[in-house]
Amino acid sequence: MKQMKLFLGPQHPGMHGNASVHLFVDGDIIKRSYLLPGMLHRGFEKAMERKLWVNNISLIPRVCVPEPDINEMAYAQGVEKLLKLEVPERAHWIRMIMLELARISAHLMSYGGLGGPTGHYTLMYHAHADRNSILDIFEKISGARVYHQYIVIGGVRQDLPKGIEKDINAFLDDLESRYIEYRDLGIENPSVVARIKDTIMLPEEVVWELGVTGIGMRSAVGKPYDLRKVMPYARYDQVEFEVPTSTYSDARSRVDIKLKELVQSISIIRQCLKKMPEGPVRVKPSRGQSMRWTVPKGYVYSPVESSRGEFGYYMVSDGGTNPYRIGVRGASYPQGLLGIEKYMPGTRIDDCALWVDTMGICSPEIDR
Amino acid sequence: MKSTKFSPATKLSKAEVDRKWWEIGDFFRRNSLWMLMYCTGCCAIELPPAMTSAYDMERLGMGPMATPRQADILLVSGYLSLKTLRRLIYTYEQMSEPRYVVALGSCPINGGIYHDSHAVINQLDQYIPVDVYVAGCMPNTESVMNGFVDLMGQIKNKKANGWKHYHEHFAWYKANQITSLGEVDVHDEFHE
Amino acid sequence: MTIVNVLLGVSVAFFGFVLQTSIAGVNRKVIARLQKRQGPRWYQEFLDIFKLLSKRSVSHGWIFDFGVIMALGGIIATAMFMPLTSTFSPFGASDNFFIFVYLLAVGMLGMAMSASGSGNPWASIGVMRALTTMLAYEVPFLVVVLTIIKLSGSSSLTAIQLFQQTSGNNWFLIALPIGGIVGFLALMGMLGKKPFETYIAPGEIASGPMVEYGGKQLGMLFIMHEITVFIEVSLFVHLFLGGASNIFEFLLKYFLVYTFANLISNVNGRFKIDQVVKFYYKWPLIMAVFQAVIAIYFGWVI
Amino acid sequence: MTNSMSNIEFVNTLVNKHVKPLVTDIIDQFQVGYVVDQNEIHLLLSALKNEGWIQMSYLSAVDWPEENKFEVVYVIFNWDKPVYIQLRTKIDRTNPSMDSIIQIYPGAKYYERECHEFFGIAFPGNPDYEKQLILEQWDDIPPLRKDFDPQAYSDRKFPQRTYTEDYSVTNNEPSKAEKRKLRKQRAESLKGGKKQ
Repeated sequence: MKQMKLFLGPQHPGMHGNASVHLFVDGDIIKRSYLLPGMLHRGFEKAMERKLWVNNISLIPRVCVPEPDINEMAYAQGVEKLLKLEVPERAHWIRMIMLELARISAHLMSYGGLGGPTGHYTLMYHAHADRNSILDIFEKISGARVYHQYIVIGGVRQDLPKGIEKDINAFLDDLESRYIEYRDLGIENPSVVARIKDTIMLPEEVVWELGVTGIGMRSAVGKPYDLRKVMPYARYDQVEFEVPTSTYSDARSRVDIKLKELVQSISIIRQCLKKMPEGPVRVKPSRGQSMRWTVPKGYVYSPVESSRGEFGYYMVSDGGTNPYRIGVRGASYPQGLLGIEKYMPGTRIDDCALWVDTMGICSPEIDR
Repeated sequence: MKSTKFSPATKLSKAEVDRKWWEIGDFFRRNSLWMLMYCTGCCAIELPPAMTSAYDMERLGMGPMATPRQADILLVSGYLSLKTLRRLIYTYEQMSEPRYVVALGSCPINGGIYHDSHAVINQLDQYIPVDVYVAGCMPNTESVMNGFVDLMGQIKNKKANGWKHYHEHFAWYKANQITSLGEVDVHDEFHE
Repeated sequence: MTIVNVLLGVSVAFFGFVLQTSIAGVNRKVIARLQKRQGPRWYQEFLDIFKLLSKRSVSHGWIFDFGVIMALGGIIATAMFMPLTSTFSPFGASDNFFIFVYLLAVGMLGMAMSASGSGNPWASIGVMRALTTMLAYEVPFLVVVLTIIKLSGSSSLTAIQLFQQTSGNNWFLIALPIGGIVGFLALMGMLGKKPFETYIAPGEIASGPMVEYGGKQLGMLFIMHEITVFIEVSLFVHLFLGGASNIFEFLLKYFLVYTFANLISNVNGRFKIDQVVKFYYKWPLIMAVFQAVIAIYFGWVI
Repeated sequence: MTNSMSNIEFVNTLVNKHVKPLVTDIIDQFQVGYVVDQNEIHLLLSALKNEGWIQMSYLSAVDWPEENKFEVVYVIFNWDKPVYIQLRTKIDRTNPSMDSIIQIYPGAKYYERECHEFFGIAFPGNPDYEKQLILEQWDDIPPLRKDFDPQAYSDRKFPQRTYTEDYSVTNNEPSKAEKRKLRKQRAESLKGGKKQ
C-alpha cells in the first residue's frame, strides 16, 4: 500500500512549539518519521559571541521558553567556574528556590499539555491556572513573569522581597492539597490511562543509544541518575529529596514520575525556606565597570538538571570581554531528533502528539 | 411632521446597502474572533494564561482554532525566523477573509533583541500587513488581552484593513518576500 | 402531506436550531465553571455561526460545496419529522424511528463526501474515523431500540411516547435500565462527546473532516451540527425518557440530557479509534443483547 | 560518588594508559578536559565508553581562524562515576574533515549534522551529514565561523524599520540640569500631601 505523507506541525494544535514532524503513514501506523527543526532558529550561539559577558544575561533566558531559569543557572554557574568565584551562601539557596519553582511550573505545564493530545481540556485549564500563580510569585520576586534575569553572575540580582515566604508557602499548600485531585483528573482517569498505558515505550537500551537524560532515562533505568544527586550543584547536597524512578517506561510512568518530582520539588522549596541563612546575595565577579568585565581563558561545560534532562552550556573564553564561543546542549536534543527518526515509527497517528509531549521535547532548545 | 429618527431612508444606493451589511458583519466578527493556534515564537508562552482560567479569553468570544481556514486572527507570537516566515505567509494566504494579524512582542516591530541575527527578520509589516502590534519582551498577559480589545475597536472603526491592503499592494509585498527569502515556496523534502 | 405539514416541519427544524444553539451556549458557561473560568456569553454560539456566514470562503471544487448543502438539507429534512411532544408532530404518525436512522445518514454522507472532496489527508482520516465510529455505536443502539419497538408494539416515536406515558408503564430508561445505559453511551458517541470524540480530535488530526472548511461552508456545517444534536438528543428523550406531554417538559428533559452528556465529556480524555470500536462491540453490545433477551423472552421489565 | 577527587585520578590514569594527552586541564572535581591528537579520538572514545562513559552529552566545534584550525569538542559523561570528560582536538580549517563517531555513539548523528551545517566540517562515516537541518536555503558561509558577520547579513537581506525623526530629536527638550530642576520642583510640590 502506498504511504501517505502527513505533516504534524508547524501549525497543528497537537504540536508543542514551532516544529514539524513529518509522518509517512500506512493506514494509521507510522512507517517513517522525521523532525523538521529550525523554525525557531535565532542564531543564539552567534549572538552570544557578539555580546559582552554581562549582556548575555538578558539573552540567555530566551533559549528555552517554558523553563528559562535553568539557562540563567547554567550560564552563571559556568562563568563562575571560569572565574573561580565563590557565590554567597544565601544566593545558593535563593537560586534553588527559583529553580525548583521553575521546575514545578514546567512540570505543571507539561502535565497540562497532556490535556491537548488526549482532549482532556479540563486538566489543561486546571494545570495552567496553578502555573499562573507561580508566574505571579516570580513577578513578585524578580519583576517579570517569564524571563526573570534573576540569577546573574555572582549570585542573584537582588534579595527576596519581604513576605514572599508566605506567598510561596500558601501556594505550595494549595498545590499539595490538590495533588490527589490532579492524579484523579489525569493519570488515574480511565479514559486517559487507556491512551497512555503500555504505549510509547522507551526501553533501557534505547536510552543509552540515544543519550536520553532526565525523566526519560530515570523512568527506564530505575536508578537515581539525577544531576542534583550525582554531582550536586548549588546546595542540593544539603537538602533531602528522593529521585523517583521506575524500570518500565511507558507514557504513563513518565507522567507519573513527573508528578512525583513535583512533590519532591515542593519539599525542597520548604527546606530551602527553612534553612536559608541571612547575608549578602551577590558579589561582583570582577573589578571595575560591568561593561569591561573580562573572564579568564578556559573551557568549561556547565550542566544543570532541567525538567527534561541534562541542560548544559559549553563555554570557551579567550580572556576577553566577550565570550569566544558558547554552545548550548538542549535537553531534548537526543529524543527530539534521533528519537523521532528511529523510535517513533511503529506507533500510531494518535500517539504522535503524545510522543512529543511525554518525551519532553522543547523545540526552542533544539533550534537555538 | 415626519420623525427623522425612525423614517426609513427612501432609496439606498447599492454601496450604502453593502456598507450596512458590512457593519452588521463587523458586529459579529469583532465579537467572535477565532485565533489560529500557531505558536511562532516565545511570546506564545503568555497565551496559555490568556486562554485559560487566569484571564479567560473566551469571555470576549475568542478561542483557539485548529486550522487556518477556520481562523480569523493570525497571531505572530514573537520573532520570526526565515523558515517560519515561509510557512507563515503560506498560512496567511490560506485564511479566509476578512483576516487580521496581531503581532506580539518587540521582535516583529524592529527585530528586538535579535536585530542583528542572521536568521530572524526585522520588520514583519514588510511581508504581511499587521493590524495590531503589542510591544514588550515579553508582553504581559494583560497587554496581550488589551491588544485583542484594540483589534475589536479597530474592526468597529473599520481600521483593520490589512487584508485589503495585502490585495491592493500584493506586488510590493511579494517583492519584499522574495528579496528576503529568495524563494517563498515551502520545500519540506529535505530529509529524503 | 400538505403545505401546512411542510411549514410545521421547517419551523421544527428552525426551533431545533435555535434551541440547541442557545443550550450549547449555556452549556459553554456551565463547562467554563467546571474549568474555573467565567465562560462566554450565552448567545456566543449564535455570534460564531453568523460570523462564519459573514466571511468570505474558498471553494475546493463543486463536490466540496454540494456536499455541504446536501448535509444541511438532509439534516433539515430529518428534523422536519421530529415530534416535539406526544401531541405535536409535524407529519402526524409518519415519525417512524427508521426515518431518522435513514435520513441522518444522508446528512452524514453529505459531509463525508464534501470533506473527501477537499483533498486534505487529515480530512480523509477524519471521515474514515467518523464512519467507523458511526458503525460502532449504531449496532448496540439499534438492538436496544428494537427491544423498545418490540415492547411498545410500534416504531412511531409518538406511539412510543404515549406507551411510556400511559399509567402502569415506566420510562424505558427505568424499565430497561441496562438498555438505558447502552442508549446513553451510544448518544455520547453520536454527539461526538469525549471519550468517543475521535473524529474531530484537534490534538491529533487537526479537527478532522472540518480541516479545510472556512467561512460560509463552516457556518453551514455548524448549523447542521446543531440540528443533528437536536435530533439525537430529542430521540433519546422520546425513546428513553418518556417523551414529553408539553413543550416545557421537553425543554427540561432536553437540557438535562445534553448537560449531563457534556459534563461527562469534559472530565474525560478521548480514546483511540480502535479502542472506541472495541469498546462499543464489547460491553454495550453484550449488554444490549442481554437486555433484549431478558426483556423479550423472559418479560422481565420493571 | 563519595570520594570525587579519586574519580578524576581514575580518569587520568585511564586516559594516560591509552593515549598521551597533549594538555590535561582539570576544571573541578566533576570535570576534566584533554587535548588529544585527531587520530586518537576514536580509540580514546571507545575505551572510555567501555569503562562506563556511555552518555555523549555534547559535540561541537570552536573556530580559531588565527591558527587556521577548528577545534572539535566531545563531552561525555558517566553516571556512576560522575566526571564529565571534554575531549578536544584541533583539525585543519581549510579543508576540515573529522571521522564520524556514530559507530561509537549513535546519538552523535544529529550533532555532527548540525556541526557540519554551522561550521562546514565534513564527517565522513555519517550517512546524512551533508543534508541541511536547521537552516533553510542558506546562501552564505557557515554562520558560526568567526569570519561571518550576522549584522552585515541581516542588513543586506532584511529591511530595517526607519523611524520618523520625532523619536530621536532632542534639541527642543530641556537640558539635563533643567530637567533635574523640574523634577525637584515636582517632588517638592508633592511633599506633605498639601496643595500649594
